[in-house]
Amino acid sequence: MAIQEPPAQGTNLIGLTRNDYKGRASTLCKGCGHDSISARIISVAYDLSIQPTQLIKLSGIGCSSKTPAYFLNQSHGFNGLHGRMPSMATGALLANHTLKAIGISGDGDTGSIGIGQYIHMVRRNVPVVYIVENNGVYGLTKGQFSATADEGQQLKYAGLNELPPIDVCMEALVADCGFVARSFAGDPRQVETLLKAALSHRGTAVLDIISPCVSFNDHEDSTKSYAWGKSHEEVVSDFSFIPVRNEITVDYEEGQSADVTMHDGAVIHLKKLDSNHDPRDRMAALRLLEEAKLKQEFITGLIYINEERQSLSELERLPEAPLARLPEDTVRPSRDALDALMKDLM
Amino acid sequence: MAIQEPPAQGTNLIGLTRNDYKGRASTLCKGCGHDSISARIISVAYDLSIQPTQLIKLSGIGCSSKTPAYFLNQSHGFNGLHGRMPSMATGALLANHTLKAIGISGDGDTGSIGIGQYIHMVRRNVPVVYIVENNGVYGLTKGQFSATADEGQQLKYAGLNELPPIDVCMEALVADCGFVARSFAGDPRQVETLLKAALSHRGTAVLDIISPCVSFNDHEDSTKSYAWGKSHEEVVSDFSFIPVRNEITVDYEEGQSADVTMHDGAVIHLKKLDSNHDPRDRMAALRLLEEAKLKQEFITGLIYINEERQSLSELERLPEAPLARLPEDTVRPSRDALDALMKDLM
Amino acid sequence: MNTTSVRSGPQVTDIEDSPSGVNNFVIVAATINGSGSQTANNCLLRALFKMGIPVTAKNLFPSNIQGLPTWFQIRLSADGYVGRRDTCEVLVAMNRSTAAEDISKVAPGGMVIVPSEWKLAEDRSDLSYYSIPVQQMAKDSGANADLRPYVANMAYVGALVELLGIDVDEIEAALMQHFGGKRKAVDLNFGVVKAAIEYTRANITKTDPFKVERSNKTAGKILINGNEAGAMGAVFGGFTVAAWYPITPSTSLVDALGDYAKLLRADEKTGERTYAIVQAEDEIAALGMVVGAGWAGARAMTSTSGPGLSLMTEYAGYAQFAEVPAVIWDIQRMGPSTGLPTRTAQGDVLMVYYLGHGDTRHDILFPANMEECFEFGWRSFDLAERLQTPVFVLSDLDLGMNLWMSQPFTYPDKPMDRGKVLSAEELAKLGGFHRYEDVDGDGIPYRTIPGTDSPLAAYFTRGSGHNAEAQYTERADEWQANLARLHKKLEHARTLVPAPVLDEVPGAEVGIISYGSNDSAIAEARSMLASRGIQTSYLRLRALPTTAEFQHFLAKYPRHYVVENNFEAQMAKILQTEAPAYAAHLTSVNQCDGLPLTGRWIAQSILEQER
Amino acid sequence: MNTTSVRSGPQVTDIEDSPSGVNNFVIVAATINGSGSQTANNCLLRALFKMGIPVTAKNLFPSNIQGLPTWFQIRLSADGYVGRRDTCEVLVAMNRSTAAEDISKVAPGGMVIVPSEWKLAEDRSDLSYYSIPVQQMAKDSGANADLRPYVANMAYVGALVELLGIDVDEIEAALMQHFGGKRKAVDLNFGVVKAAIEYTRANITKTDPFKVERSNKTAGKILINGNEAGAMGAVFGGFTVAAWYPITPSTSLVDALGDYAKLLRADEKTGERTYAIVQAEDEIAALGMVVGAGWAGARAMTSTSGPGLSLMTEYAGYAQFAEVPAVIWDIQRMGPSTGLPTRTAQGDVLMVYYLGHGDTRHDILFPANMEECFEFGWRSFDLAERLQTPVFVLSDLDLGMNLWMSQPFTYPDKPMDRGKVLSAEELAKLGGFHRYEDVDGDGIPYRTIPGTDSPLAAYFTRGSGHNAEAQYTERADEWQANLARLHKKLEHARTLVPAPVLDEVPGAEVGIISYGSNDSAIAEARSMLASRGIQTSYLRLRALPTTAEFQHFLAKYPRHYVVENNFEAQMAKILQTEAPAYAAHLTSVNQCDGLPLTGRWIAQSILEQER
Ligand SMILES: Cc1ncc(C[n+]2csc(CCOP(=O)(O)OP(=O)(O)O)c2C)c(N)n1
Ligand SMILES: Cc1ncc(C[n+]2csc(CCOP(=O)(O)OP(=O)(O)O)c2C)c(N)n1
Ligand code: SF4
Ligand code: SF4
Ligand SMILES: [Mg+2]
Ligand SMILES: [Mg+2]
Repeated sequence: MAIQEPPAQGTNLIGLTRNDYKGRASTLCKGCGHDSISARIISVAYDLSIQPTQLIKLSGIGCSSKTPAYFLNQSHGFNGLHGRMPSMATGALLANHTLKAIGISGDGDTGSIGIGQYIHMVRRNVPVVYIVENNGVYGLTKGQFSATADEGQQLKYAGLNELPPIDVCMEALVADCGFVARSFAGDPRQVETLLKAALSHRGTAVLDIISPCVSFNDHEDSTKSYAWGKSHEEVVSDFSFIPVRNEITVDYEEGQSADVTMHDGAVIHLKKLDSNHDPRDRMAALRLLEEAKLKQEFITGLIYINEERQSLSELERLPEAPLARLPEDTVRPSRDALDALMKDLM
Repeated sequence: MAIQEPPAQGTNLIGLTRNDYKGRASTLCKGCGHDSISARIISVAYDLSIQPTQLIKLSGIGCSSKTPAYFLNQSHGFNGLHGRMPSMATGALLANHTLKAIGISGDGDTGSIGIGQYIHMVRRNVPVVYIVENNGVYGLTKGQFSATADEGQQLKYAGLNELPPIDVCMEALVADCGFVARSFAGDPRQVETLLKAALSHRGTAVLDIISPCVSFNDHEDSTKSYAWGKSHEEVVSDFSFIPVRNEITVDYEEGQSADVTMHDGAVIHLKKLDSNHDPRDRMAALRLLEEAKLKQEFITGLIYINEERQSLSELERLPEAPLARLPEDTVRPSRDALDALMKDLM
Repeated sequence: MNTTSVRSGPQVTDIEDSPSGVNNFVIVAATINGSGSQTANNCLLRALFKMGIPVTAKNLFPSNIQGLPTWFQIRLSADGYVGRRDTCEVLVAMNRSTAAEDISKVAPGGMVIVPSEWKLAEDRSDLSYYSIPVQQMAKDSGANADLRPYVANMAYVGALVELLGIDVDEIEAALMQHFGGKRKAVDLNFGVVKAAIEYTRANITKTDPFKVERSNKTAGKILINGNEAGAMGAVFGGFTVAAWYPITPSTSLVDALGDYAKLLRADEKTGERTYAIVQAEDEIAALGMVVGAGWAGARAMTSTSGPGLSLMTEYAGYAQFAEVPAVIWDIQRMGPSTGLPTRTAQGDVLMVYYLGHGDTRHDILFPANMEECFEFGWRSFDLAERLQTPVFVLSDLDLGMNLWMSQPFTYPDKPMDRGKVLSAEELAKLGGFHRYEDVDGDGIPYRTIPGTDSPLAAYFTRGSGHNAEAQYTERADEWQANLARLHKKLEHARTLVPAPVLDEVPGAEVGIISYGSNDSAIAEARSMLASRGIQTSYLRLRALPTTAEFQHFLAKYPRHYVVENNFEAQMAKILQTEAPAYAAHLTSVNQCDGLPLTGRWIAQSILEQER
Repeated sequence: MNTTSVRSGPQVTDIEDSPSGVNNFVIVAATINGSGSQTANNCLLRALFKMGIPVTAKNLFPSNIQGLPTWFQIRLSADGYVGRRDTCEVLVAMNRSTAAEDISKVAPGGMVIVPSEWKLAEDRSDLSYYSIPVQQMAKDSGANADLRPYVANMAYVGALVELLGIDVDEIEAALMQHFGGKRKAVDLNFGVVKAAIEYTRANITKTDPFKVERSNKTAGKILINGNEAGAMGAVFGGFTVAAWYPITPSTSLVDALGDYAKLLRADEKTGERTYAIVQAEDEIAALGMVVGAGWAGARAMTSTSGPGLSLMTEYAGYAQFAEVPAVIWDIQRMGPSTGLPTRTAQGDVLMVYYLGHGDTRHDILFPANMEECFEFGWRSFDLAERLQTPVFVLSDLDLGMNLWMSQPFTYPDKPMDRGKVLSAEELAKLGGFHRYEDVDGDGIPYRTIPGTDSPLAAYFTRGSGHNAEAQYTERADEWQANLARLHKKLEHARTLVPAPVLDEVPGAEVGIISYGSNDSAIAEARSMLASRGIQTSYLRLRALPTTAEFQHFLAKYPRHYVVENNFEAQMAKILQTEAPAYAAHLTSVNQCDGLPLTGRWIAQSILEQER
């Protein structure tokens, strides 16, 4: 891959070991897709030399939402309420917009109870990498269908799903999300690449990761299952990511490609496997998702990117220093100011 | 228009007068777009000889949501909670799927607080004509921006809106709505035609009606204002509606046209002003809305129609008689049934 | 350490709770969840029940799907006490990560079954250790590799059969029922049971006093959990619409509702159903659907737990004020907040009573056993429609998800009461109606159902100020009149809700007041107290608001103990406001550690006050 | 009829409330909302205030935007009483649809100003009728047609100036202030005032006794409403994040917050702000944002009313349990449900105290006047951060949206208290910390702010069971220990929240207990009672939980009256549980008709009990 490898002696650019990025032991089921995603987050944070104290982990409720306890022990974590993580993420990032933020949600958490907060978070362009660990079921409550479950899917416990799925990528797109990507938990390389790109994005970056539930949703006929994933996955675009602090330019495979410059100057170098897709083309992205839905397929890769929208902290005209750390003399007006107000009211 | 005119003596096919369809006196501001929509509903219900006792009126909270009190006095009305009408509509129509239902909401009620319930109602295909009286502001709370307000819009009270609008038609479309239309409160003919079509639709019919707020949102630079509407409105398709009970086939203007057969056999005969738009083409509908959004335009007419999806009552395999009216011997199992269960548990 | 464990309540020493060796002890199977021990445990329980021995089970499981500690506790009680006991005489230690702590808690003289494969140091000399080659037996069973951990559980069943003297035929019968008669599955599992019996017989010498004997104390009884009982009640109550959102421990109520309804209320051929059950997108929507359905004439219900209840606040207040019938089950779990989703509590009482802003108050039912879960399952609809209001049924995880013995349920003793609903014919006769008028002086107005074929039927429902004609009003007098009528209705409810159950003892000087799942522990506590010379009378509330019986009971005794399973002494607080004159006579006996209260703890707590 | 109207409270006859003719009567301007009468009314009020006459105003407006009845009530009180009075001596009848009822309520001997254009039958001989050609004057003003209804209101201002003897220069000054010195607007309006003065002088003979005289009783005072005062307090409290959702009557608090913050906390040149105010998509999100911001170290707040509060239930419980600071203003309006959005009440007390499922309890502040709205505006942040918990500020529509006289506000008397926050340096020194450990014995743990540059800073926040190290746990002992610590914190809060305000009178035999906006009416009631020989002592609660002073006060008097503006006697219920020994000594004096309580009604109610 096209990023600078961490120094050989087992520490990264800021002197931390891979261990410093670990979390507590997972209590998820063996083989759960969510655990692979945690592993990817650990890897990427290490590789990118992210300062864990300057990152926050946020989640809702669900098996997926438990995972922030299983990575980045040195980062503050907030395991909130079911479906309501987007709002608390919004608040946290208003309080301190200098932090990086990873939000972990499930398909029930985002698509069912949380769809409203999700859409409004995207609309506000809250600077968070928002990962949907999408298995089409409610794992933690034992296997009911979520709103992203395939139409016509049959599960032992839940029966037949007769409702059409909500596509969280499509929802993000129509709510003007500037970074919409999808991947598959069983494809570590792609997940890591997309994660790195997402972490450089200025506003909301949505990463919908198909993450099979081995306990309740791993039937051959579900688009969210491993078996299905491996055989049906259709990689749309692959790309490499070059963080700016890394001055080495690496040779990269030839072929059709498109460059996208990230807000921090980083460049992602797209390699289109499907030469028809340009991730800067909204209409193309809409079409792609719409067609994939009809075919009950999922598209992986960077579906859409647009760096133009201002993030919430920019819209709010926040100062450089985080609001949470402003000193008293900055946030409490003077005695004179109060006196002047009182005069006006007399 | 291509529908049978009610008998001359001032009663319709079921012997009711126009007066029988009226409501109480409106308490909205003079000139409010919402009042025009109420007038259209009264007209259409009269014209279609709808039995008012077999129709229910539902709403959330807002100026718009007050309007069910101002039409169809002989229909039961339910003025619910802010943003939560879709769920109560779902329940009411499960209880009695033989009723027609008109839901009235506002853009704040639907687009802000209610977007989640709205999407899930559409997804379930609850059989309701869902009207969004869309003025881009919160009328009742005095003029804050709603989620459908134009980006860059400036209002005296609310200041500058820097967030992109949520398009309730687009949201309906991606949630698999089978009837998506938009109109303008100041265009009575189109509103009535679309309303008639919507009332024949089997599942959720979304009708987004731009309805200017004369008190808080009638600035020249808002897409939701009268002035703006009249000059910028772009009529995409016009169509006539033929209820099946009307056997007369009326001559209708020549020109490019597309027929859509409604679930009850009624045919709407589309007249495309923009010959590129086929309302049965989802991709075209998506493109239309996407392009309109970029141009800060609104498209009026029938944007999308699809009669294939089963409505919620069909999915739930409900009997012909409404659940609400099933007799005791149908809904309370026998003594023997209980005994048998007890045996199994011993 | 992320270990999940269960500790006993406060250390009590005054009241001893020593079990005898026969039909009177507690078996705890400590396993790992997701490993399939549920089958083994339920078969054990059922076999003991079929042997006529009074049993009760508490399943302590983690809020996770696989890999964390689980304890299944079976209490055998010759005297028929079915409350939790916090001792353990027979431990099946199948979870290595908790074994040390589990063993440390076994009562002196108890027995421990452990897998031979662990090579455990048997360092408590007061216990009998029996080791069984669990994994080897699973391997020998012929099950393929992924099924082995599952059948391994049968090994401890076999060991217990041999060591306690359980009737092996009852185990086979239980397996037959469990697997719906699928012989192959039964054979596989029963094979392991038999192998374990043989192994035990051949290799183990019993050194403990515990055993079981056939009895006749469960004859004619059923074994069921409260969520199933409640669901069955709702089906016999003629529910027509249910909307819900998954949440532990309430999910299984709706699951059972679906099962029973499919069995009894669906047309086998056409698939047509006389009901609809909808999984909503969240609890706001679930209650919204229920309120919409109730308004439109359905018998509509939902079931939820704490977090869901919080989300229902706004619609609950709406329904009470707009007078829409609804039934809301709250299967209480440990809070505040997400709390412990798989632990029990009675922590929602205060909240539910006042659920809603601006002067809202509700009617609540408190089932205490399986029969009442069933009964309130149907009766709640009669009350909700009669009173035109949401009726809450407050159950809890202990009632809802644990298996309890019960008398078979009684068929509803009266036809469905649909309340004051006017038909088109009645409207024609009356010449119209006023939706919110107090015609009968009981505060309950008349309503019509949408779709009623009469131009006089319609009215307008709203959560804002309305007068007797259901018209919007901001007049102070009309507002007050409407609230006063609602208040009268709440008072009238006192005469309609189930009266408390009383057990008054001659010579008693102390009253015990409680509700819900504490009932069984209280029965035991009272006998413990009686044996120390403290006679108690007992009032078990079955509803809020309180009824006249409650006031009478208060007057009879100088001291009352309000027993409950929460931290805030919630019912005691409500009772203080219901009877301020006696507020100072009420002492709270409350605790809240996620586990059902024990008789011993209750007895001990009262004893400390009384001497 | 869809008419909106306001009736007086219960008919009381024992206590007379006869105003004198000078500086001591009530003016009611009955108009139609959306017609711009607010300018006229506020100018009148301000002019009287500037004349040194104690005034207070109650604006009774409908929940609609245009076309419905509105009443603006100005009370002049030489004695300085600022509670509502339910009489009307001077009526400006500008709304034809309510005129008959409005006139019927004028006190005998009162005056009525009506538009000449109505040609009204003057059928009450005990009143003085003055008719003014309001529409003609508006026409003559030269205003263009759509502005005429607006300037027409100035005609009654002019008539009142002449009839009551208001200083016309103060009217002009008030107009100048209102229009920010825009001369053209002032001239247009003032022209009508002058024309009306002239018309009145020329055509009307005054036959009533009411007039005003310059006084010095408002010197140094300010005129403000509680929402502005609270917002100002928050700005001086250093709020950094506010998230909200529009709802009457709380919206204007956030509007004012935006205005003051922009003035005092934004860089004029760069536009950079030391705060963020976000309009959320609903109240769930609003509180979610506040909790997220509070967790991340901001001083975060929201403001809402009943329906919004209901939606905040789940996050409120979370924040209390996970110990996240937050400030939540509840500007109470009439409920249940949507209720009457533009009418006042104190109906959320019980609900807020227990807001959340499963044993949640909160800290609440009750401001009673403008100074306290300001003070609690900043102090609530100190408390929230000190206690690491949500702090609710319960105001109401009467305080929040009506104009009140007040002493100027006092600058915060101490630096901001950010509570127990550990820095990277402190962490290094300590070698780490346990998020939920009770280090100091007050139940309050230490926290760190995300972004703290130390590998020891991180912890994991959750609403599920956690131990002192903030790790997930299902252990009964750890659960109990954590709840016990939270309970200790709630007890500790009793020593930190503002103590009640006491006014004890020698020889008093009766205690009055109240809170919030009732204060002014109680002052008046007490003097009415004193004049009948009933001396009362008064305790005004400023917070929940109660403090030691409350218990002392209870012990001192045999009877206590708990005065409040709700139907359920909510505070009385809470107090009964806070002091069960005195539960029977508390009598509720409560009502709830959407209007602020009057001194007369309170005095009358107590009088009825006391004799
Ligand atoms: C308000 C509320 N309702 C219900 C629940 C119960 N609940 C916990 S997790 C969950 C579903 C989680 O599904 P998903 O987000 O898809 O996560 P997964 O477990 O599949 O990773 C539900 C319904 C809750 N915690 N809170
Ligand atoms: C839970 C809740 N929050 C806030 C409000 C206050 N509120 C009443 S109407 C309204 C906005 C209505 O806007 P919209 O739906 O666009 O209707 P309009 O008045 O513009 O027709 C709000 C926020 C409420 N009634 N309930
Ligand atoms: S239940 Fe499914 S989603 Fe949950 S931990 Fe197990 S495999 Fe993962
Ligand atoms: S405020 Fe606006 S939306 Fe409301 S009634 Fe007036 S014009 Fe209509
Ligand atoms: Mg899931
Ligand atoms: Mg609107």
